[in-house]
Amino acid sequence: MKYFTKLDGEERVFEFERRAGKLLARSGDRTYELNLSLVGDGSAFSLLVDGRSYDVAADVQREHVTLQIVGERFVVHCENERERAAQAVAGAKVVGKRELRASMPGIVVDVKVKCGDLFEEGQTLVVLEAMKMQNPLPAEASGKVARVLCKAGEAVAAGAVLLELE
Amino acid sequence: MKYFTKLDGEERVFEFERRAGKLLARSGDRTYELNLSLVGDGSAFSLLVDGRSYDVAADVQREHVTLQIVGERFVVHCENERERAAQAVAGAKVVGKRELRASMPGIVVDVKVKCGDLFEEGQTLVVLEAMKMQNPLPAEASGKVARVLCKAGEAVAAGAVLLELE
Amino acid sequence: MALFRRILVANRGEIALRVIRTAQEMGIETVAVYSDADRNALHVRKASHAVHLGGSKPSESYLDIGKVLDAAQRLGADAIHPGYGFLSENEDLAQACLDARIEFLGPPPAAILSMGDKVEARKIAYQAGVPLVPGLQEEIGEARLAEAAKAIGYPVMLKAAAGGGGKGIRIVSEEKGLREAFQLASAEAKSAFGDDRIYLEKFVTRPRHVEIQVMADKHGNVVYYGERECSVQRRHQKLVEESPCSVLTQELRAQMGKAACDLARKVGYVGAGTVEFLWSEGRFYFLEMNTRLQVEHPVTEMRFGVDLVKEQIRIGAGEKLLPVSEPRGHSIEVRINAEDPETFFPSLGRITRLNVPGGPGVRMDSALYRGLEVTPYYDSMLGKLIVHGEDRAHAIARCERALRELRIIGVATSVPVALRTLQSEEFRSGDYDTSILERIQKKPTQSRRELAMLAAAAARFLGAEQAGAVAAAAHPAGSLVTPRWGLIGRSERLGKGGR
Amino acid sequence: MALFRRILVANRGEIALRVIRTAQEMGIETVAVYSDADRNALHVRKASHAVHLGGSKPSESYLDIGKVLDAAQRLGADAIHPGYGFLSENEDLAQACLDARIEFLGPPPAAILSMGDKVEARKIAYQAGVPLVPGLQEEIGEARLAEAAKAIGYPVMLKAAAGGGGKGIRIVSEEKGLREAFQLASAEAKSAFGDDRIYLEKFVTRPRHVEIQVMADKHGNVVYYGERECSVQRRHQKLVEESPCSVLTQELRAQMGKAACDLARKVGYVGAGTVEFLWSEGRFYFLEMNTRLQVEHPVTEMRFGVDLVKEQIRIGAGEKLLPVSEPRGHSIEVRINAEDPETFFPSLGRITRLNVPGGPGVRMDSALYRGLEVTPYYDSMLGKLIVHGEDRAHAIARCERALRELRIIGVATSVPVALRTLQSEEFRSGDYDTSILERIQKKPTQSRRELAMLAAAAARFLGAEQAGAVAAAAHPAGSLVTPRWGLIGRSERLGKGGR
Repeated sequence: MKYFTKLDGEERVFEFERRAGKLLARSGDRTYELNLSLVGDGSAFSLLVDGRSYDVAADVQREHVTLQIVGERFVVHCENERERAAQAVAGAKVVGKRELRASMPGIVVDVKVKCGDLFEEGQTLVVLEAMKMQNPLPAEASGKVARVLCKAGEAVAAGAVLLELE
Repeated sequence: MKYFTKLDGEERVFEFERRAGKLLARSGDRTYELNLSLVGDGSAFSLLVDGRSYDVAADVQREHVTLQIVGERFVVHCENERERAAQAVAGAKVVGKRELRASMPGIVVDVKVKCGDLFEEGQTLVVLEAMKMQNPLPAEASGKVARVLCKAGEAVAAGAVLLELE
Repeated sequence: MALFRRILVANRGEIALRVIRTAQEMGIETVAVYSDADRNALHVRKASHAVHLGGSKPSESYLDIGKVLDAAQRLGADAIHPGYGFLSENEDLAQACLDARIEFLGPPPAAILSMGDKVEARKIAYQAGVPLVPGLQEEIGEARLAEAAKAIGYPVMLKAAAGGGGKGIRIVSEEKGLREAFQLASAEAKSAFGDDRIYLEKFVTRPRHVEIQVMADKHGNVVYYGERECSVQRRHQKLVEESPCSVLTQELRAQMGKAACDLARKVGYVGAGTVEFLWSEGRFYFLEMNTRLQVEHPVTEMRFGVDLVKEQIRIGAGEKLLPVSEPRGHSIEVRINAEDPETFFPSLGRITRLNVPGGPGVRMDSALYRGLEVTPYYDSMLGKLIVHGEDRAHAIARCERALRELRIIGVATSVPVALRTLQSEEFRSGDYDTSILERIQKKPTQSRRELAMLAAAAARFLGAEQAGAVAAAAHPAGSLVTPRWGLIGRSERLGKGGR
Repeated sequence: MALFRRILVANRGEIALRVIRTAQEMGIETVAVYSDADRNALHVRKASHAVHLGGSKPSESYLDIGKVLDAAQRLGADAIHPGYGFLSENEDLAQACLDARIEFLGPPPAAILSMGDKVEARKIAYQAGVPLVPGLQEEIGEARLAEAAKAIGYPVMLKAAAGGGGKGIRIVSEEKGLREAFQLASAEAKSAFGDDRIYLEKFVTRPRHVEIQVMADKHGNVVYYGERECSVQRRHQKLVEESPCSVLTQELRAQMGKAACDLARKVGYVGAGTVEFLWSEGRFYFLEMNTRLQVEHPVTEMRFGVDLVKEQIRIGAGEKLLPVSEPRGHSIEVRINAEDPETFFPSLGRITRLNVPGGPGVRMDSALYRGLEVTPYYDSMLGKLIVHGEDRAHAIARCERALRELRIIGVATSVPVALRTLQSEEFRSGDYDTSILERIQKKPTQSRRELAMLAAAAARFLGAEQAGAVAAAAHPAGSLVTPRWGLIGRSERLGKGGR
C-alpha cells in the first residue's frame, strides 16, 4: 500500500511491504527496514527504523495524523492510494469562499467591522479572548465584509466562521 | 436501588435516592449526602461524602468491585437487588467440590503427590514458580488426591485447577 | 500538633494541588473550592474536603470573595491560602480574613494595596532607595499618551497599574500603533483585574528579567533565597526560568537581595514575596513586587532544599523564619502551556494521553490527568516541569531529557519551543535577554520533518493492518489476552476519529 | 565530547530506563536489548537503538552472554551497563567485555568472582578485618546439614552461595523443616543462578540490615556515600529503604564505611558496589558485597546530590572520583511490587490506569506505562518511589502523601503494606528490625473498610445511572463533547468486564 504524506508544503510517498519476515518502507531511492508495535491503548507505537528507536504517540483522524515524536509535535496530512484517487475526483468541486475563521476557541470580545465595510490587509476585524488573553484577528488581504456571523460575548469553537468576506 | 456489599465477612446494605437535587445513601440508621462524578475514561470517580473528598479508582466487573481509595486496595462484593434475588435461586445448585487451585499464574515446578495419595493438612501438594519465587501450595485440610490436572513445567493461569481432591 | 486545623485553598489547578500536598505533609486538613468546570479537577479530588462555589467564570467562583469566605467559615477553616492569580493579590480578601479571624497566608492588606498599585509601588521603591526604570509614576489617559511616550522615548511599554503575570502589557515602538495598543491593554486590564488604569515606561535595551525571592515573618525578620532568571518570555509570559542567573555576580546578587529585603521591610511585609527587577548591562532596576507565591517558586525550592509553602504556613501560624541554607547546583523550570508552539494561541481539548517524566532530579507540578478537559475559562498553563542538576549544563541536559519523556496528547503545548530554546546556542551561552524567544527557531528541522512523514505513514499502515486483522478474525486463536484495538486501528476501521 | 559513543544496557525494566536517562543526559547514545515479552517496554522505546535478543525466558535473552555481546559489537557499543540482576554479577560477561575491548561498567572479573561466591567473600572479609556472623564458610550438602545446623544453633539461615537479592534464602527454626527448606532453597538457587550450592549461618537476633555504598575509580581511590537502612523486608526482599539509619552513631558509620572501603580495596574494586552488614545491638557483621548498582541506590543519590550512574560511566571512562559532598536531609524509597499486599504472592495482569505522584521532593523510577502487561517471566518489582525531606519525620510524611497519590490499576501492589509500615509506631520510632513486616497490620481499619463498601455501592450506582443515560439517549443534546462511557458504565451495560 502507498501513502502520500504532506508536511509544511513538502510531499513524500512511502510504500510498505512485508517480505521474509521484514517490514520495508520505500520512499524514492531510499529503503528503510521498520519494526512497528502498537503500545497500550493504541494511541502510541514503537517505531524502529533500521534499529533506531522512536517512541511515537499518534492520533489518527483518517488523513490527519497528529504525532508526538522526538519532543516535537507534527500534524501530517497522509492519504492512501484509494483516498488520493477519491480526493482527485472530489477536488474539482471545492469552490473557494473567503472567510474569517476563529483561529482558536474563545469568546468574541469585539467585532470591529459591520456588513458592507471595506477593510485593508492587516486590519483587525475581530478580537477573540481565550484564557484571559485578547487576540486580534487581522485580515489576510484587503476586501469587503459580506456577512457578520458572530457577535460580542459569544463563545465560538476553533474554526468557526466569524465573517464572510468578499 | 439497593446494593448489598460484602467485605471480609462483613455486610452492609446501601440504598440510594436522588431527592431535591441531592444524592442520599442510607445504610441502617445512617444517611450520607453524596456527590459523585465520573473521571476521565470512567475507571475512576470523585466521591464527596458529606463534603469529605475521596478520589476513587474502580474496576467494576459486575458484582466484583476492585477499588483503590485512601491508599488501600479493596475487592468488595456488591450485588444489586435483582442480582441478589437471582443468586438466591441459583445458590442451591452450587455443589462444593474440593480442588487445589493455582493462587497465581506461574509455572508448575513440582507436583508432590499422585492420584490416590493421602495427604495431611498443611502438606505441600504442588510448587509453583512465578517471578523467580518458588511458592509451595499447601493442603487446606487432610484428604486424598482424586485427579492430577497439571504437570511440572506447565504454565498455568491464576485460579486454574491443579488437583481434584476428595 | 498541626499549626492549623484546616486550610482552605482559594485557587485551582497545579498551585491548589501544590498547596494541598504540603498541607497534607504537615498533617493539616484542606478544603478545596471548585467551579462547575472543575468538578473533577485534581485539587478537588486530593483535598480532604471540597466545596462547590458556582459557575465556571472566575467572577462566579474563584474571584467571589463572599463565597470563598463563606466556605471557609462553614467548613471551619482557620487559614486561607490564595495561591497565585485570582484573589492572591486582593487586599479585600486579606482584610476580610483579618476581620473574620481567619489567617490569610500572605502579606497584610496594606502591603498588597501599595505593591499592587504599580505607580504607588514605584514611589515606595524610590523611597527605599531601590533603582527604577525611567518612566511615568502615575496612570496615564489616552489624551496625554502620545506626548508622554515621546518624552520618555520609544520603544515604550504600556502596563496595567493593577497588573501582574504579563496580562495587559503592550510594547509600542512608534506612535502609529500606540492608540490601538493602549485600548487593547486597557481592555485586557479591565477584564483581568477590573481596573483599566495603564502606565507607561521606557523599554530597556537587552533587558533580563531577574527576580528575588523574599520571605518575612511576623517578628520583623526578612530573608531572601537568591534569584530567579525569567527572561525567556513570549507575550510577556514566562516560559523557562532558571536559578542561578548566569550573569549575576555575587556582589550584584547581594545588592539586589538587600534592595528586595529593604522594600519588604518598608511595607511591613509578611510571608512569601517576589521582587522583580530588570537587569541590563550590569545594572538592575525595580520592576514590581508580587505579593504572593510565584509560579516559578520550585526553581528556588530545588536549589535551597526548602518548601516555600511550608514556610508560608509556618509564618502564618506565627513561627519564626528558619535560616536559609546554602544553595546547591542549578535548577530550571519549564512551563507547560496549552498553546500552539508556533503561534502561541491557546489550544483547547481533552487530554487523551499523558506520560510524565521520572528519574533523578525531575519534579512535575501539574494538575493534569488523563481525561482533563482544557477549557477557555482559565489560564493556559497546565503545569510545570522542574529539574535540578549539578551545574547549568547538567540541568539543561536533564531538562531536555525530561521534556522528551513528557507526553501530553489532546492539546498542543509549548514543549517543542521550550525544548528548542534549551538547545539553542543563545540559551546555552547564558547570554540572552527577554526577546530570546523571537530568535528561537519555531519549526522542526528538515530531518525531523522527514521522520515525522515516515512515522505518519507508518501509523496509517499499522492502523490498516490492525483493521485487516480485526476483519479477518474476530477472536484470534491461541491468544490468552483479549485483543485491544486501539485508536489507530479503530480510526482506520470506522473511518473517523475516537477522541 | 561524550565519554563513550554508545552504551549497551544489558537489562530491562526500571533500571534499564534509569541508565538510559543518565546516558542521554551525558550525550551518550544507548542500545536497548529486549526479549519477546518486552517489545513495547519503555527501555526499548526510550533508547536510541534497540536490538531483539530472543524469547521471553531470561535464559534466551537477558542471560545470554553471547547474544548480548554480539549486539554490542554489531551496534558498535563501546561500553555495557549491566544494571542489577541478570548478568550484572556475572564474571564471564565482564571477562568477555575485557577480551572484546568493550568497557564493562562494573568491577573486574576477579572482584565479581570472589565477592559472588559467598563462602569466598567471607574469607576475604575476614582477612580484611571485617567482622563476620558466626557460620560455616563453605557450602554444605544435605548429608551434613542437620549436624551443622545443630552445631551453630537454631534459628539458622540457608543461603545460596551464588545468591543475591534474597533469592534462594530460607530460615529454619527447628530441625523438622530443615530438609524441605534446603531442597526449596537449592532448587531456587539452581533456577535463579544455575548454581545450587547452599551455605549455612546463624540467624542474628533483632538484626537490622544496613549497607554502605562504595565507589572506586581506576586510580586506586575508594569512597563511600554513607549508609542505607534496608530492614523492612518480606521473604528477604526489601520493601522500604531509608537513609540515614536512625540507630547509627557517627562513629559506627565511620567504622562501617572504613570496613567497606577496606574490603573494596582488598579485591581491587572498580565502580559502584554495596557492602551489606547486619547491625545488631550496636555491632555490625559483614553479610555480603553486591558488585553492582543496588536497587535502592536513589536513596543515596537524593541525600548526596550525586548521580551514581553518571559516576559509574565516568569511572568506566577512566576519570577520577569526585569528592563526596555533605549529605542533606532524609530519604526513603518504597519498592512497588506487583503482589498481593496480604499474601505477597505475585499479581499479574495489564496496567489499565496509572497516576504517578508529583510535587516537591518526589522521584519515581519505573518503567510502568498504561497498557503494560505484567508477565510471570521477570521480577515482580514494577518501580520505586523515592522521596527526600528535611528530616526523617518530613520524609515519612512526604512518602505517605506520595504513596496516596500513586495509582496503579490492573495488578495488586505492595503499596498498602508500605503505607501501613510508614504509619506504624514501630517504623516511626526508628527502633525496628528485619522482622518488622511480620508485625505490620495487613488489613485496613474498620472505618476504611466501611468507606470501601460505600464506595463500591456508589460505583455500581453510578454505573447503573450511566447505563440508564446511555439507553435513554444515544446522543445527548447540547453537548459539545462526545460522551465517554467509561469502564464503570460500560461494565454495567454489557454485564461483563472490559479489562
